[in-house]
Amino acid sequence: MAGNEATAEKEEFEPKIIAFLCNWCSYAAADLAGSSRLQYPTNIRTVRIPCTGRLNPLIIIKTFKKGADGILVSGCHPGDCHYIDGNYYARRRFIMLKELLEYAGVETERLNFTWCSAAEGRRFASVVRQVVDRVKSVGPWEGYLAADLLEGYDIETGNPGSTEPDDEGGVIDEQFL
Amino acid sequence: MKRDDYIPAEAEIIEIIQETGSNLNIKTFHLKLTGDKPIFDFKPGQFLMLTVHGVGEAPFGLASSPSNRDKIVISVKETGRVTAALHELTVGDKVGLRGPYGNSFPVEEHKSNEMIFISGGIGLAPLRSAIDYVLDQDNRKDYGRVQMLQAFRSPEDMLYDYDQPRWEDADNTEIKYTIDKPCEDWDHCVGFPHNLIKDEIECLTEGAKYYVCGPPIMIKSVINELLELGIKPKDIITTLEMRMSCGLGKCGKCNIGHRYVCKDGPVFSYQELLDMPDEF
Amino acid sequence: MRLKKLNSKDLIGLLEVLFAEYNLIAPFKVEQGRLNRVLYRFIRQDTEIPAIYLKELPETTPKNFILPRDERLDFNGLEQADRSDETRTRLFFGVRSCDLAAIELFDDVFLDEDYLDPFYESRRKSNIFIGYSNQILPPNNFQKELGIDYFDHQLAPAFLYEDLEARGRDHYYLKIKAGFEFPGAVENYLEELKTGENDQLEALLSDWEAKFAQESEFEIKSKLPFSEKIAFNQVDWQEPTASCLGCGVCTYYCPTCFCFDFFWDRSTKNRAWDSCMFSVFTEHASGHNPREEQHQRWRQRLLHKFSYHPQNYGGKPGCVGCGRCIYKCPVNLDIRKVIKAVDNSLIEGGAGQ
Amino acid sequence: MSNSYKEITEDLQEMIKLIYEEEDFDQLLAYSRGMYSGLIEPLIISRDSEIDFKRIEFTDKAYQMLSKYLLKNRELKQAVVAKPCDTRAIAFYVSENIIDRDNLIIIGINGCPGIEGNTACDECDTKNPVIADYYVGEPLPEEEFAKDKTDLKYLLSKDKQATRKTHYTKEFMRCTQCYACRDACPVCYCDHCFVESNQPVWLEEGSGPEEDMVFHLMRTMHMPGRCVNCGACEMACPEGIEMRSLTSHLYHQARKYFDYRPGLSPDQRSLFSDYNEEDPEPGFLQQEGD
Repeated sequence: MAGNEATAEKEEFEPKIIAFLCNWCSYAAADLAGSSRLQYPTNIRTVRIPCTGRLNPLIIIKTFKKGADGILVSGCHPGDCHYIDGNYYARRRFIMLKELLEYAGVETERLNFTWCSAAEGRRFASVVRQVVDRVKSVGPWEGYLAADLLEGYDIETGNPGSTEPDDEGGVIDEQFL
Repeated sequence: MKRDDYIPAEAEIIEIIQETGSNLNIKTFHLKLTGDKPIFDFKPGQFLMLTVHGVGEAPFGLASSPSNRDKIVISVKETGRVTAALHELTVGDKVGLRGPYGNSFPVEEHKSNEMIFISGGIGLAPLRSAIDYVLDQDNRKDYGRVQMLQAFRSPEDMLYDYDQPRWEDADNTEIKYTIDKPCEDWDHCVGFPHNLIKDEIECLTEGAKYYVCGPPIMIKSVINELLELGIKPKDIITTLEMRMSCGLGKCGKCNIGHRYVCKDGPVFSYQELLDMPDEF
Repeated sequence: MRLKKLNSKDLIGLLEVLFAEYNLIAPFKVEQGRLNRVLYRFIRQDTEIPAIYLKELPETTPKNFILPRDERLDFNGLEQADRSDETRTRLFFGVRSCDLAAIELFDDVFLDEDYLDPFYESRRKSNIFIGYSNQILPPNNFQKELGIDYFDHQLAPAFLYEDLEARGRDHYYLKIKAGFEFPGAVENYLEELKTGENDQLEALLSDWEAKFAQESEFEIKSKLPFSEKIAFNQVDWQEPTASCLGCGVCTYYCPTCFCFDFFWDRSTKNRAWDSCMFSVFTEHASGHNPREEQHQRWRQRLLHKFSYHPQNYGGKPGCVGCGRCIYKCPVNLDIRKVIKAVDNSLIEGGAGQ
Repeated sequence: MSNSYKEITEDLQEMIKLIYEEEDFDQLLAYSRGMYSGLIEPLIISRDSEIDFKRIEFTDKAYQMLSKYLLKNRELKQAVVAKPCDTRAIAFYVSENIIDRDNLIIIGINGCPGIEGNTACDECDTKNPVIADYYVGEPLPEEEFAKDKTDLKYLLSKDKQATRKTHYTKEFMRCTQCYACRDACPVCYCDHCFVESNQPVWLEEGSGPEEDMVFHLMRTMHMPGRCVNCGACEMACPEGIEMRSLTSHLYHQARKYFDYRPGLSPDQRSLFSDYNEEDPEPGFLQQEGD
């Protein structure tokens, strides 16, 4: 019984995905997908950035903290960047950011990078579908921390009451329920 | 015994006046406590802590005279997070208000003296409370001549132009305005206040009190100039601006030596400042 | 004043009775990351009592419970707390005399009549502190120099002394001051002292004190409060504090540091610890900062404890000499080295005597 | 054969006596024992105040990174005792034009015996100074950094993601955001740190546990191509939080993807201020079927 209840819950789960699109290529591709009536899921909320090179990785870390279920970053193909090498610099940062977040416990399906030129409206639509499915497969965002451990957190003394094996949890602070 | 001193009372913005042009954004806010609660009584030179809900809290000098019972007036320059959020608010928005805090200008004690007010930019706001108190009809006769030297960066950075006519034709009162750099159709003085005191203000070394407020460097340079003109340290009064959180001398941010600017100040005579360490 | 003796088993029995009666808080040795630390903890069930660890000075102090690191200023929550009296009194077991002196300092600051802090008051009023001492002087302790008695403090109605070398019933002495009663059931764990044994404890404490005297050769010659003028003008603050990184750990672990800041979590106003060692502590929105350099912040921290606080609070020192700031500091910067630098200048400046 | 602390201490005392005679400089950075506490602390002493060479020491507790203090007075000519990881940080400063090489007299410690309790020393890949003017101790053969060493050595590599998430939750719940890790780190040298910026607000005030995690993630994101894997962050943490695995992981991934290790030479370009057309794109969404 629990099985399909979980999938039912997944069915209704409509992930909130923030898409950082580079103004010269991917934003235009999204525009093209729209003007040529291509159907693609409506989960993405677009943020226009001048170039992927302008996207500070801290913004992505904060976007997850603010509750995004998934993030898509799309820019011009390497070599076509309007600013010559913005995407080259961005690429190294994104590789490192993806490694960091995956290592710290954020599922890899949540953070997606790709290149999409202004003419690839169709490809953009399929990328969005792909990202929505990937994020749906890992469920809603529950925060960077393992929520079950937070019960024991005792804000008063700052001692993590419940992390001791024989401890069931310190003073529960309603601030965090 | 004050118990609820950290929790602000609810106040409402009833009027906003855009004082200056956009590059140096200063607005004056008129506030009154919601539910028509009476305004707390205060003395000129005291300050209040204003909370912008969900953003933060900051100290602002009271710019209105205590005899004005129906509203509280503060002037705010947009510099940090709280002031920027405050500048976004519109008439009718609610803010938190607590106070009054600090000591006050020694206006009672300085009765029967000449009063000289030297201000730099937003430093005019706290002085305005003392100016309006002195020029109030039933106080005016207690004081001698009033001279004012108000320095601004440029003509469109001037504050309280709606008060200037009232100040100008108050009896036995002269006002001089100055800006940093000359610009066309400006016929008042030009230059920094400390260079103009000698010839714009008639300085008496007896029976005259000097109220100085502005950016820290301006306060220091004007005080040095006054001392050179023979003014005694006890006759020079200034009000200091420090970073504050509690306003009650507990949170440890605003101290100069062992004295707290929020509790033992913000108004100090230069005599007191002399035996305080140079840490402001 | 009554003196009792008890062995370890009796102590556990005594604690079980206290656990039934009060909200018991005691120090535990906990393994966290690569550190073995002694921290105060609420005791949730009596099976934890044997794990109580009193031997070493705890890293945290009752300050974490009375002036917590993070506190929601929930004023109406306070109203209910005042009215409902079922919140059990809290009993801190095993508090050192230097930490008790720190709590007394907080009371001076937060319970002064004209600005009574309601939040501090509600956390402070229903607390009992049972003191503790043994013959090991905590590392880097210099509380003697600030006139704090090793073995007693007036905030503690009862004091426990542990003689680590003695066995059986001579292991623990419990001094219960007049006017304080333990719950009745405690009596059967306490053995009444036979006649002539009272001075046995006195003798023990005095040779502990003699031992401590040789161990700490640090000495403050000038009387408190240090003169602000000389400290500001004649002391080279740069050289002794050059290795400070400005991380503020010393103020987080200092039992007497109480500077705080407000912050907003959505619309509720909160209070959290702040530190004068942080660069933004006194930074104005305009960017002007009266204390730009780290040595100026060190000057503030040291003089607040040794000059400003004594001037504002009747000569009482703002530091209790517990030594935590020394071994918790990532670069082990020793506050005694800086005190010495100021002390020497004061003596040269003639204001020392 | 690694040098004993005693040998290094004696060599250092001799070397510094020599330098006092031969070189002129404004300030010396070394280690010595606290007058009262007996604990190892950085000794920062100006050239003209008298110095007792016997007090200079190097022990297994000397984890503080003296290279960090070079930044505090860059215009002075400074002599610094440098562990190999210190020299990498110094090489990084010079490569980023933060400090002028001629202002430095570097006394490198060869064959560093490591710091007690510092997990970074277990996976140390620079036993000898990268740049130095004077050397103490016998150099150790540099262990060629085997490929598998990158995956095995650092802490939580093989565990499942869920265990790492639990580990970091437990660790960062203790974080009081005192920023000792940032302040101890030799390659954290910004004038205005993102932590203290309030326009924009990167870190909401208040120390809820999730905000602590966000702080550590953001701090770690500054580290690729800078972190020299010295472990000072973890050693400085008053709460004993294990957070070095985050930066260490990125250190090893930078080796894997770009064969890049920071601070190897003074004229090296930093990782993020350079690129290569053929950089790999692991995990990027490629074409349709990806």
